[in-house]
Amino acid sequence: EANAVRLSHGYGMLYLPLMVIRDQKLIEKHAKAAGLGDVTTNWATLDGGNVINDAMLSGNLDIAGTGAPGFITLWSKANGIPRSEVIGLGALSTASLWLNTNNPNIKSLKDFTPKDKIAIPGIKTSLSAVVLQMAAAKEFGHANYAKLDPLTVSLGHPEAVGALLSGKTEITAHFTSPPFSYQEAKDPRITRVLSSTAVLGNITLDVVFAMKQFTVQNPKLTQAFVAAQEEANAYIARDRKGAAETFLRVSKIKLTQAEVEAMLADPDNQFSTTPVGIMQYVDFMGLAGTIKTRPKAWSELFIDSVKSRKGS
Amino acid sequence: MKNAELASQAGNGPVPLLEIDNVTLQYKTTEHLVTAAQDVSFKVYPADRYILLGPSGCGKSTLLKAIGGYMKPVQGRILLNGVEVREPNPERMMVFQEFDQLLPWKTVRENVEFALEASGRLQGKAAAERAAYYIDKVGLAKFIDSYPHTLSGGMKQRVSIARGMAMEPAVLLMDEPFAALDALTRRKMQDELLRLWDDTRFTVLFVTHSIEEAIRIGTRILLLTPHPGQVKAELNSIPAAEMGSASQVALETRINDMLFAQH
Amino acid sequence: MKNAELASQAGNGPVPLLEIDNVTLQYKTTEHLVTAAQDVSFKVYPADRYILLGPSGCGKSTLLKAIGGYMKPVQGRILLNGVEVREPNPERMMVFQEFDQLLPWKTVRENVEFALEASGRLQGKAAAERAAYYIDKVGLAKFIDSYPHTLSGGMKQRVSIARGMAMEPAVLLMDEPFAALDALTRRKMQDELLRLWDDTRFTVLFVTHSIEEAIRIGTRILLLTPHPGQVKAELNSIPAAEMGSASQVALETRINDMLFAQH
Amino acid sequence: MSAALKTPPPASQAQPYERAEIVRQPAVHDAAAIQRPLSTFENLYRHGGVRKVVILLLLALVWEVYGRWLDNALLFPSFSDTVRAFFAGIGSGVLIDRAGVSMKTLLIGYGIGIGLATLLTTLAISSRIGTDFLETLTSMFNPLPAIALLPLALIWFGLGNGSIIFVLVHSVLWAVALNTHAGFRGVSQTMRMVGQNYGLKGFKLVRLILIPAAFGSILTGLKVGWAFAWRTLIAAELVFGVSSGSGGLGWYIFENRNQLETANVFAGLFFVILIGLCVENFIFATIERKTIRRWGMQNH
Amino acid sequence: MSAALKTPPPASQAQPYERAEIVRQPAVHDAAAIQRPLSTFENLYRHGGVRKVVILLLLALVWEVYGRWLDNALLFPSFSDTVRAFFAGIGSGVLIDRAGVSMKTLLIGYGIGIGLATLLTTLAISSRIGTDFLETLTSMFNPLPAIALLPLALIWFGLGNGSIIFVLVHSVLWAVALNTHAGFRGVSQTMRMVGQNYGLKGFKLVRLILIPAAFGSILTGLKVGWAFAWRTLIAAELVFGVSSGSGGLGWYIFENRNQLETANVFAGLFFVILIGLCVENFIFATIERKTIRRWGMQNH
Ligand SMILES: Nc1ncnc2c1ncn2[C@@H]1O[C@H](COP(=O)(O)OP(=O)(O)OP(=O)(O)O)[C@@H](O)[C@H]1O
Ligand SMILES: Nc1ncnc2c1ncn2[C@@H]1O[C@H](COP(=O)(O)OP(=O)(O)OP(=O)(O)O)[C@@H](O)[C@H]1O
Ligand SMILES: [Mg+2]
Ligand SMILES: [Mg+2]
Repeated sequence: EANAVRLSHGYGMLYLPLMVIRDQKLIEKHAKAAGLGDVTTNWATLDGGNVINDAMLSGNLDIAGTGAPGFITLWSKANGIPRSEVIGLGALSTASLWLNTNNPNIKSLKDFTPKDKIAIPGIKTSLSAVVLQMAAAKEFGHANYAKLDPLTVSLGHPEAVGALLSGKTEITAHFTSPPFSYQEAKDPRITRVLSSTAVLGNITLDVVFAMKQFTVQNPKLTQAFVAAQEEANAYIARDRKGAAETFLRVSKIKLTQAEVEAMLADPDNQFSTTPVGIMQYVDFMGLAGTIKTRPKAWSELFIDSVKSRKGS
Repeated sequence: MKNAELASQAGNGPVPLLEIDNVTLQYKTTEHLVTAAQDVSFKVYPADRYILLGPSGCGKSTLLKAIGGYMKPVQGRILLNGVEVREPNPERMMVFQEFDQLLPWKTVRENVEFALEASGRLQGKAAAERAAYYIDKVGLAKFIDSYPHTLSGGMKQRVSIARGMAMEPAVLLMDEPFAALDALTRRKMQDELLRLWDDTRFTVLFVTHSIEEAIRIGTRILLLTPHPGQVKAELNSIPAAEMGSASQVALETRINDMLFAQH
Repeated sequence: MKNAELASQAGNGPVPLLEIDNVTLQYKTTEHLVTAAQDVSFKVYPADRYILLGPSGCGKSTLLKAIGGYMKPVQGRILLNGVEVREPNPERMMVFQEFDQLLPWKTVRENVEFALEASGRLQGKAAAERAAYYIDKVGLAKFIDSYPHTLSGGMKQRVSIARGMAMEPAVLLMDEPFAALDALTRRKMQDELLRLWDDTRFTVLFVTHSIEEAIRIGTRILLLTPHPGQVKAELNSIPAAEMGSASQVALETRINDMLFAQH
Repeated sequence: MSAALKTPPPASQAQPYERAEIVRQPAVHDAAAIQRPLSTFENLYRHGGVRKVVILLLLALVWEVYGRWLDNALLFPSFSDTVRAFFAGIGSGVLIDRAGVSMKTLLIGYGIGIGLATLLTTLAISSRIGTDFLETLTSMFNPLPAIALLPLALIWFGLGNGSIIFVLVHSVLWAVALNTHAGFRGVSQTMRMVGQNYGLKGFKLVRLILIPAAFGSILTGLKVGWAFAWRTLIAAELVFGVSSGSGGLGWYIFENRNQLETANVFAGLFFVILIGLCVENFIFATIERKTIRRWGMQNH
Repeated sequence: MSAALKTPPPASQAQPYERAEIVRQPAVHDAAAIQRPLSTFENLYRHGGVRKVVILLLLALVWEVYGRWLDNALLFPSFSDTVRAFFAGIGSGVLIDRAGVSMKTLLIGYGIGIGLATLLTTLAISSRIGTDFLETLTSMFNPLPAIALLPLALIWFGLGNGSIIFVLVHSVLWAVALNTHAGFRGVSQTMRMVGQNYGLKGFKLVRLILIPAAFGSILTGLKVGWAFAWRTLIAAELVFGVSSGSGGLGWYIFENRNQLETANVFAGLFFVILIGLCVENFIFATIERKTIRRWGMQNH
């Protein structure tokens, strides 16, 4: 088995378990325990699902966290191409995406007019885009899942926050994740139109995945990673203060300890390896035509050790 | 005051068209300061065919450029009709010494026409006719639609001459215009210039390095010392009728001696 | 076979250094095909001072460029020592007609030194000494460290002459090298060229448009017709001792007549 | 040439060979009829189009072989896959539409960029302070990535075309201005004096003398600007694009990338390449042939 | 000049004024001592540095005023905020570190790009097929955004510096090659013939004749390439991420962007601007002064 493993995590709160793993060198610890000797880890910080896909497919990355819809798309595309097949190692995190607005007239999705613009960070297969479509499907009926698409514009989170708070641009709403959602909510002029958990429940937003080849060739290492993630999740649940410190240290984000702890205290933010609601995405994306190959059950997407969980 | 001045001069003879008054010309390069002409004074009267003669590098081209308005003297003044020369003007048309003075993106015809049109002298058909006339005069009718880069050195110079003459300016400044021409062509060009002068009596300042040409073309000849150029003498030339006679030989010898004597 | 050929020629006299054999030269432009020289044949023998004389645009420069190896004839052959000329070579050093033949990024001294060093003739100190010697000969010692753009037209030409002479090539190709020079400087340059020839007896091909210069400098004179250039005559010049005598005047008149007659 | 070197150095007192004079009566015949014959290969080789097609075929072959060898279609499809996706895109009309949208935006941005560059360089060439101004602006703004302009673009133009054009102008302006200004400065003093002699000044001098005289540099600037405009457009459509069906090629590429339709991504890029080749070989090459080449300002 | 126009057209039989001859004994005195005096303003104005500083101050003022008026520090901080953040960043050493990392990567990419451009243009100038090759490659690849290279970059160089340098080379190479090649082609036939006359060929001819003769164009290419290298670097650092704490300025900007530390983002960009100004005014300007200006190949 390999004695080095390359991983990547993204930027926000959703990646906290990976940050804890990195910070506490949990992979090294569990690999040693599994008798793999000294395993080294290389961490990259990658932004954007596309780059993660490319890095994975080009063999530059072994394990990465990414949004569930992006992972499902990749799985579906690569299914049946042996050298490209990917597999999930488990869920990463659950949180609530908030649709914030600076337009006082907007109270629900129905109130959006053609003059409003909703900023989301990506399109089609990005987490926010899919979740927003799913919410629209709930609100307007399945056939109208794309009803809000003409209003959405793709804009990075930071710019969107600036634009929304300034009120000087045509951006009137922003569909975003913590910490950006919290940051906006601090402003009294901002109201929340929608919280994804309220509409869709606590479904998994981000997952961890790897190339199938990797898990086949490195079964012990894979297990070591899963064990590390379990330990990290346990640590976060056990020591909110320590987790918050880790987050601040690794992400270098400029929030106060108290703010991060408050976010962690939010019951919507959960860290578990058990995938929840994967089939909701699959069904939706299948109907929307985003994916052609559909798994019959969520467990098809994940490694054996996760299959026994009570996922959905 | 200006009028008074002019009047007082008028008492002594005709008013000079061009007055070069104690002019010093310098080039500033990154390394040194080169003085090209020093304390040069002379006067050119209307209808003069004024020759600048002097050894290579003595500042003839520089003087001509200053008169054209392309360069400011560091000392002294250049007056045209009593007014200081400040910038170039089509009334002081220049035939440069360089081969690259034709616009490469225009044919021979267009080069001459463009000069006439851009300077506002003539437009359209009138410009075209005048251009064709002078191009024919310099023997390039066959090459009228050629681009400059397809011409020989002498042919390029002839186009410049045609252009200068076609402008029919009040003052024509010519810097060794015939240098690259063979004996025969050169003689034809000289005759053309004299014929044109006979017609319109413009004023011409003419740089040459050929003593014979100076005598043939000029009415008055300015001799300059070697670098930095200073005025050595201002001589009268001989009438056209006396060309080939003993007086031509005498003048030639005299100029020759003056130039040689400086060494 | 080549040897046999040479031997057979040797029976009839010396072997020609350069053979221009029925050469036609053309330029292809986007618009037309210009014939610059047509069916030109002549032979140059070692130590000849061979003059090309002809009206402006008759193809003198083009012929020289073809001999230099810069242009291929569309017909005929140019042989140097019996071998076809295919490319330029420092042994056939060229002094071009253009003013922009000096490398603007090198000073006068560097321009001459670089020619010597790049062509592998001389290196280091030897090159520096030779360069300084010839620059002094053309009267530019004072300007040895100047960049070309700060020189007058005539000064630039003199640098090119110094460079050409400093190379001391087997064949020196000179295209109107003295055109921009005043009478005095020109005379000095001519003398310098003759003195150098006296020392090393190189072969020189010299384009000029001055009949007097042709007689003074040349041992043999090729007369070309106007455009497109064809051979009109190949004349012998007169010995230096006879310059200024009646035979000079006679030859001058004869050449003059031949050139004029073509019109 | 070794032949020349073989010549024995002439003996110091060698005399020129004395020989008889020759006088000829030049025959007049049609020299224009004389042409050097060329072999078939030479003829083919002489034809620029043939040479370029060969190069393109070779490049396509390399792509195909490498793509197949790599066998990683999700990351890097082969040439044939790309071409197939390209024709499918063309067939369905999507690619044409998208390219149309991009082209329109591009031309507007390119045009404005060139206009501003003309203005700035005219100012620059007319006065010293103008030169300093241009130099300072160029050295400051040219290295700035589009991201730096994003906030201002959002405030001034909002999302969509306005901002894209703003960013496009930023990518075209400086490159064109730099080349144009350098070209102007390289125009010989004599040429400038000739223009002044005709009484031309300011913008007229620039238009009638400096622009044609510096046309080679300007054309290079236009080429570089054109290429950078494309690069920027594709990137900018991702950032500023509006997610309705109205996007351009950049949006098409981005959409397909998100859906991992890699062959379509490369089909989009392939279209960009094709447009680049066409513009170079039909537009720029023609301009070059009709101007600087014809004027003898470009050799070879 | 109206004065000239006032001259009455000379009467057709006007005779030149007959006057006495003059013969002088030229005095020799030191003409170099003669200098045209300049006013203080003229003296200040003549100094390029002074003019540029004035322009910079004005630009800073505009930024400050607009920033304050906009009053939207999250989107567009004022000049003073930016400068404060800049000095804080410098003080803490972070900015210097990050700039150091970027600069190193940049110089490597820039160097390789220039090297490849030299190679390609040398090939291009030596043969027709080389010219076609360069033209084809340039028109194909120059318009391609970095995204098109990403898959290949990842396959060949993996995550990190290798790929960034690859993308940098792509942004430098074509612009430099285009300018250099155009410069080479603009070298006069005479200059080329002079080089050939010395027996120079191939790379020697390029190095000793064509490069100096085309130096103006080459310098422009280097300037454009330099600027685009910066743009690309900043963008590429975002895409390729960092494997450890070793990111450059692009990463610094990205991090701070995510943290909504807009002043820091602009401090990073401000550093890019400063570097641009320094490189232009100290490096490129010096090169220009010591080469093309000195050689009379650049006017004004
Ligand atoms: N652009 C320039 N920069 C610096 N010095 C220059 C420049 N042009 C000319 N000079 C210097 O000025 C002096 C006079 O030059 P000018 O061109 O006026 O001479 P000239 O009399 O026309 O000579 P020629 O007969 O050779 O053309 C020379 O010493 C020359 O070196
Ligand atoms: N680059 C070129 N392209 C096309 N035609 C040219 C080119 N150079 C010269 N010609 C033509 O070739 C002919 C001969 O030119 P060449 O330069 O050889 O004349 P020349 O005898 O040297 O004249 P001059 O004494 O005026 O220098 C001319 O008709 C000219 O128009
Ligand atoms: Mg002169
Ligand atoms: Mg010639």
